[in-house]
Amino acid sequence: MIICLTFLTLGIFLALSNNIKFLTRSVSDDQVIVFFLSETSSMETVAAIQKEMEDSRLFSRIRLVNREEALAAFKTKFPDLESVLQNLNRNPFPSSLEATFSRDSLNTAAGRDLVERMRTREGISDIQYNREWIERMRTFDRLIRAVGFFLGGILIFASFFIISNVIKLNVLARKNEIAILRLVGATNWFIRIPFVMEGVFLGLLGGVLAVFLLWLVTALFPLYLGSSPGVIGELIQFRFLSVSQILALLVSGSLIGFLGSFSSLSKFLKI
Amino acid sequence: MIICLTFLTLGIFLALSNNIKFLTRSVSDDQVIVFFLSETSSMETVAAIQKEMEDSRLFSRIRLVNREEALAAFKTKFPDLESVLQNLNRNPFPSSLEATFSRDSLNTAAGRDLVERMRTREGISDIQYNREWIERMRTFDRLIRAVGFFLGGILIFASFFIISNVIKLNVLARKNEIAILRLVGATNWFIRIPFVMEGVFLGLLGGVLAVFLLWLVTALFPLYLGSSPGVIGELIQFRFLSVSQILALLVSGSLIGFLGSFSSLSKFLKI
Amino acid sequence: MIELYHIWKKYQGNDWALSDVSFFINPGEFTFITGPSGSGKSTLLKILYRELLPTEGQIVIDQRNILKIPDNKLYELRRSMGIVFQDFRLLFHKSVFENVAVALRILGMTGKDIRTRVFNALRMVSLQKKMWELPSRLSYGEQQRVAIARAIVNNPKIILADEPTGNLDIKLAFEIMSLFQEINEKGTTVIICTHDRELIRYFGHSILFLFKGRVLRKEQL
Amino acid sequence: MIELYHIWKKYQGNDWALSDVSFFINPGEFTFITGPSGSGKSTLLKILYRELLPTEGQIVIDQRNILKIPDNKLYELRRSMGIVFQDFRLLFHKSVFENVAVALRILGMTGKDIRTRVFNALRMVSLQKKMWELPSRLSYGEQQRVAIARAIVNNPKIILADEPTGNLDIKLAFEIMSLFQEINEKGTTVIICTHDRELIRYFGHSILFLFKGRVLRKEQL
Ligand SMILES: Nc1ncnc2c1ncn2[C@@H]1O[C@H](COP(=O)(O)OP(=O)(O)OP(=O)(O)O)[C@@H](O)[C@H]1O
Ligand SMILES: Nc1ncnc2c1ncn2[C@@H]1O[C@H](COP(=O)(O)OP(=O)(O)OP(=O)(O)O)[C@@H](O)[C@H]1O
Ligand SMILES: [Mg+2]
Ligand SMILES: [Mg+2]
Repeated sequence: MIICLTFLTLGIFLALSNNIKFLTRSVSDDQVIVFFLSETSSMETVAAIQKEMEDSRLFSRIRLVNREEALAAFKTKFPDLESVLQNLNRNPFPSSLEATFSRDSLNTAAGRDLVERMRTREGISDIQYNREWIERMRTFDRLIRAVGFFLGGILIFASFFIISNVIKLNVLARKNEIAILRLVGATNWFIRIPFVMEGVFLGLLGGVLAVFLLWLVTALFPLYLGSSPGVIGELIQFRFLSVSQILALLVSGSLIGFLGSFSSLSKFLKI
Repeated sequence: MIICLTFLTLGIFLALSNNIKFLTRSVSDDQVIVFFLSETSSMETVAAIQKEMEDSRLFSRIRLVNREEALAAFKTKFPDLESVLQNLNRNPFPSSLEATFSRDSLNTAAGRDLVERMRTREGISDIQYNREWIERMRTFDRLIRAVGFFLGGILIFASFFIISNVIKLNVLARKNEIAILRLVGATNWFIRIPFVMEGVFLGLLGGVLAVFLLWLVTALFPLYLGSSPGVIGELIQFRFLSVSQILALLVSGSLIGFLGSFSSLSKFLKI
Repeated sequence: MIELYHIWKKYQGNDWALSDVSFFINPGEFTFITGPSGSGKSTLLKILYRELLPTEGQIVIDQRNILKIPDNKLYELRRSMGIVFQDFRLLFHKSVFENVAVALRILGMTGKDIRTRVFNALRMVSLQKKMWELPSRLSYGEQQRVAIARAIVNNPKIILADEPTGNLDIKLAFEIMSLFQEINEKGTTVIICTHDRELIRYFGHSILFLFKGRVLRKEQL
Repeated sequence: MIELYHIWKKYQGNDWALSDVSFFINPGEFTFITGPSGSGKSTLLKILYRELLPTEGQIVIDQRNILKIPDNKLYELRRSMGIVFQDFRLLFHKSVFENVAVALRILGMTGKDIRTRVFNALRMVSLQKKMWELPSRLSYGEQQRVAIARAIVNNPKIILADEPTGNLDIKLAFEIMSLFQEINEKGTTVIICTHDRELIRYFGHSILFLFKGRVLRKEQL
């Protein structure tokens, strides 16, 4: 029972970290940096800049947005300001290169270097990226990681603790039996094997039960959240574990059972 | 040990829920709705609208933003578009009433009614509020609550389970002793009292340890997060428990110890 | 006065451990119960102090039908008895002193009283030297004597002893038996299960022979 | 050949439980160890099968200094011995059959062999009827006989029995002793701790008297 609980918590942690990972990933996917091009720059300069950016391999997507597109985008984004634009005699928006940072380069030194280099580059009038947003995401990311590590650490610690304790209790409960077997002339392995097998079995059982319960939870969770699609709703939908994670959970269950019983035994049996 | 762990998890859950509550609160504080006033509306109309909104008691703050303020705000918000504005012969921004929803009225029917009523009201040209943002927040809120309840439920369940188990093991380990005491002529209370006292003591000890560890964690956590102030960093800073929560934790520790040992005993001692 | 009427006892799925056992024991009597291994001696004693309920039959002790005592009043019955269990049933985490003292503590007795009485009881079984040892650090015979000391320490009206000298040498056994006899002479009813013929020959006043759960005969010497 | 040289044993903080015990037991001998309660009989046996280490002294069994056997080879020594413990040490969650069979299972023996040998051993102690019971459902004397059956089932070279008849009636005690004698006549060394003078008088070949941890005298009849 306790072991099952352990693996349930482990599984929940895994599933949560899955979701958090997914969430951070999709959030960092949105990290777009806009390089406004000066109006005078020629097509070649633009192509050169684009090439340089592509070569840096820091971006997953680079898109040239010309002046008309920029205007249209502004109009849809701020419909209230359409009257303002109508009063203009010309399109005030410069064309730009919209680049999306690839997943891992978001906060690297190379990324920041490139941005700084670009700032002074000929042909680029301005660089706009949501510094504050990125700052926030970085903090948030850090926080989530911290909470994740923290909870994860506690839970893994708890699992080991509980499992080793269960097996210790088991061994202690059978202390007499073990002593008798030794006095009757059993080898250490004769005594150990049933315990080890029991440990592995219990660990495995705990893992299986945990996976089942997790599956139940993830299946029932959307029902509870109910009718709230929305972007975030979709991002944070409770994802189930992948097959390899399930296997890992089961294997680690057996492994923890094995190691736990083994360490308890080696502590108790002395040899 | 196990009991301490239990209360530690309980304490962590409490602290987390504290923080989550605080976070949702501060997020909903930001829910601002902007009523753009038509240019032709007189001061009286504006005053009437403002009064009506105040009377509804749905908003915690209502502020009149005149055209110049709106322009200035726009300029600071979108410095890149200053050139666009300079090309205009007049200030394109209407004056507006910025109202902040009070904490609890955010998603009530009354709130939505008022907004709908205002939409057709004379003197108001347009209403702008971040529908999507509110939608998201609602989903997020729901999600956090769900996770909170879910984790909380599991942990409380786990606590009860572990405690009752510990005491059960304790009682079983002393099964012989209890049987002997009964055979020697002890009353049930003579047998029960040490167990109950032990349960209460253990529960209390667990609570004290948990509070201490939690305090340690909350004291160390900012050090880990390090130098990331930012808005979110400040919002999600790890808050410690309030005094009443600490007391509640300790009292509930003793109580759980008491109830746990009591129920275990009543199961075991039969009378 | 202990009266047994037609006691039958069957453990689940077994033969009768006791069949139709009836006898009376007068107050102040010194009775031996004897019989081969597995004949039901311990079962009979267990029924007397109500660790077990008989399948059939009635037991009256001092005008009181002990089978009708509710579970939460059982302690009254047990307090009137001093019991030496065949497997001793000592508290293994408590010292010898505490093991004997517990019979007084449950009566709510306090510090000094306990000390003198426990000390006296331990002296009677020649164990005063081992007072502060744990039972696990005693020899088997010494453990048995702790059990005896606990049974006599609170001056019970009835003493039930199951094989109290099985692990004692003959000299000590005689000493313990003399002790029981002494206590008996002060008016305590004593019932002892044993298979030691020598002891019975020497101390036996009234002897109950059990065989396969039946009373073979009762001798009054 | 069992040789003890100047064995001293002290439990922490106590008097000497054994002082300067030396003796030899020839292969095939039938030896009684006797002495009052607490004289060190069990301690001596425990040292022989190395549950305890002596404080001083050496023990040689069949040319082998058993104090030098490393812990992970101890099972070899124990397998050559059949031991009846004073407190039986039965596996309380296993049936009587399994309790006896375990002495064979540890040797890696298989199904049918085990069954016949266990059945024979149980018949020798008149317990074949209770083969499938749990020890907790047996009388004390029956448990003792299970312990005896386990000790003899794998035809050990040495049998050590600590008070093996303490809970048996005299008839069964004689039967068990005759059994040990029979086994002894096939060449097994038998060492029995007991305080039962009748048994010693009847079966004693060689007797070791212990008193307060000292060998009082050794008689060879
Ligand atoms: N808990 C039990 N469950 C089932 N059968 C039992 C139980 N206790 C005793 N028996 C059986 O009842 C019979 C009588 O047992 P009891 O313990 O009364 O014998 P005894 O006379 O005390 O023997 P001994 O001298 O060996 O202690 C035996 O056959 C025994 O196997
Ligand atoms: N584990 C122990 N720790 C401390 N002292 C012990 C321990 N076991 C035995 N003793 C002491 O050592 C002495 C000898 O004990 P032992 O068990 O060898 O006696 P014995 O001859 O077997 O007696 P009995 O006939 O009562 O079984 C006793 O005084 C006893 O109190
Ligand atoms: Mg008995
Ligand atoms: Mg002994």
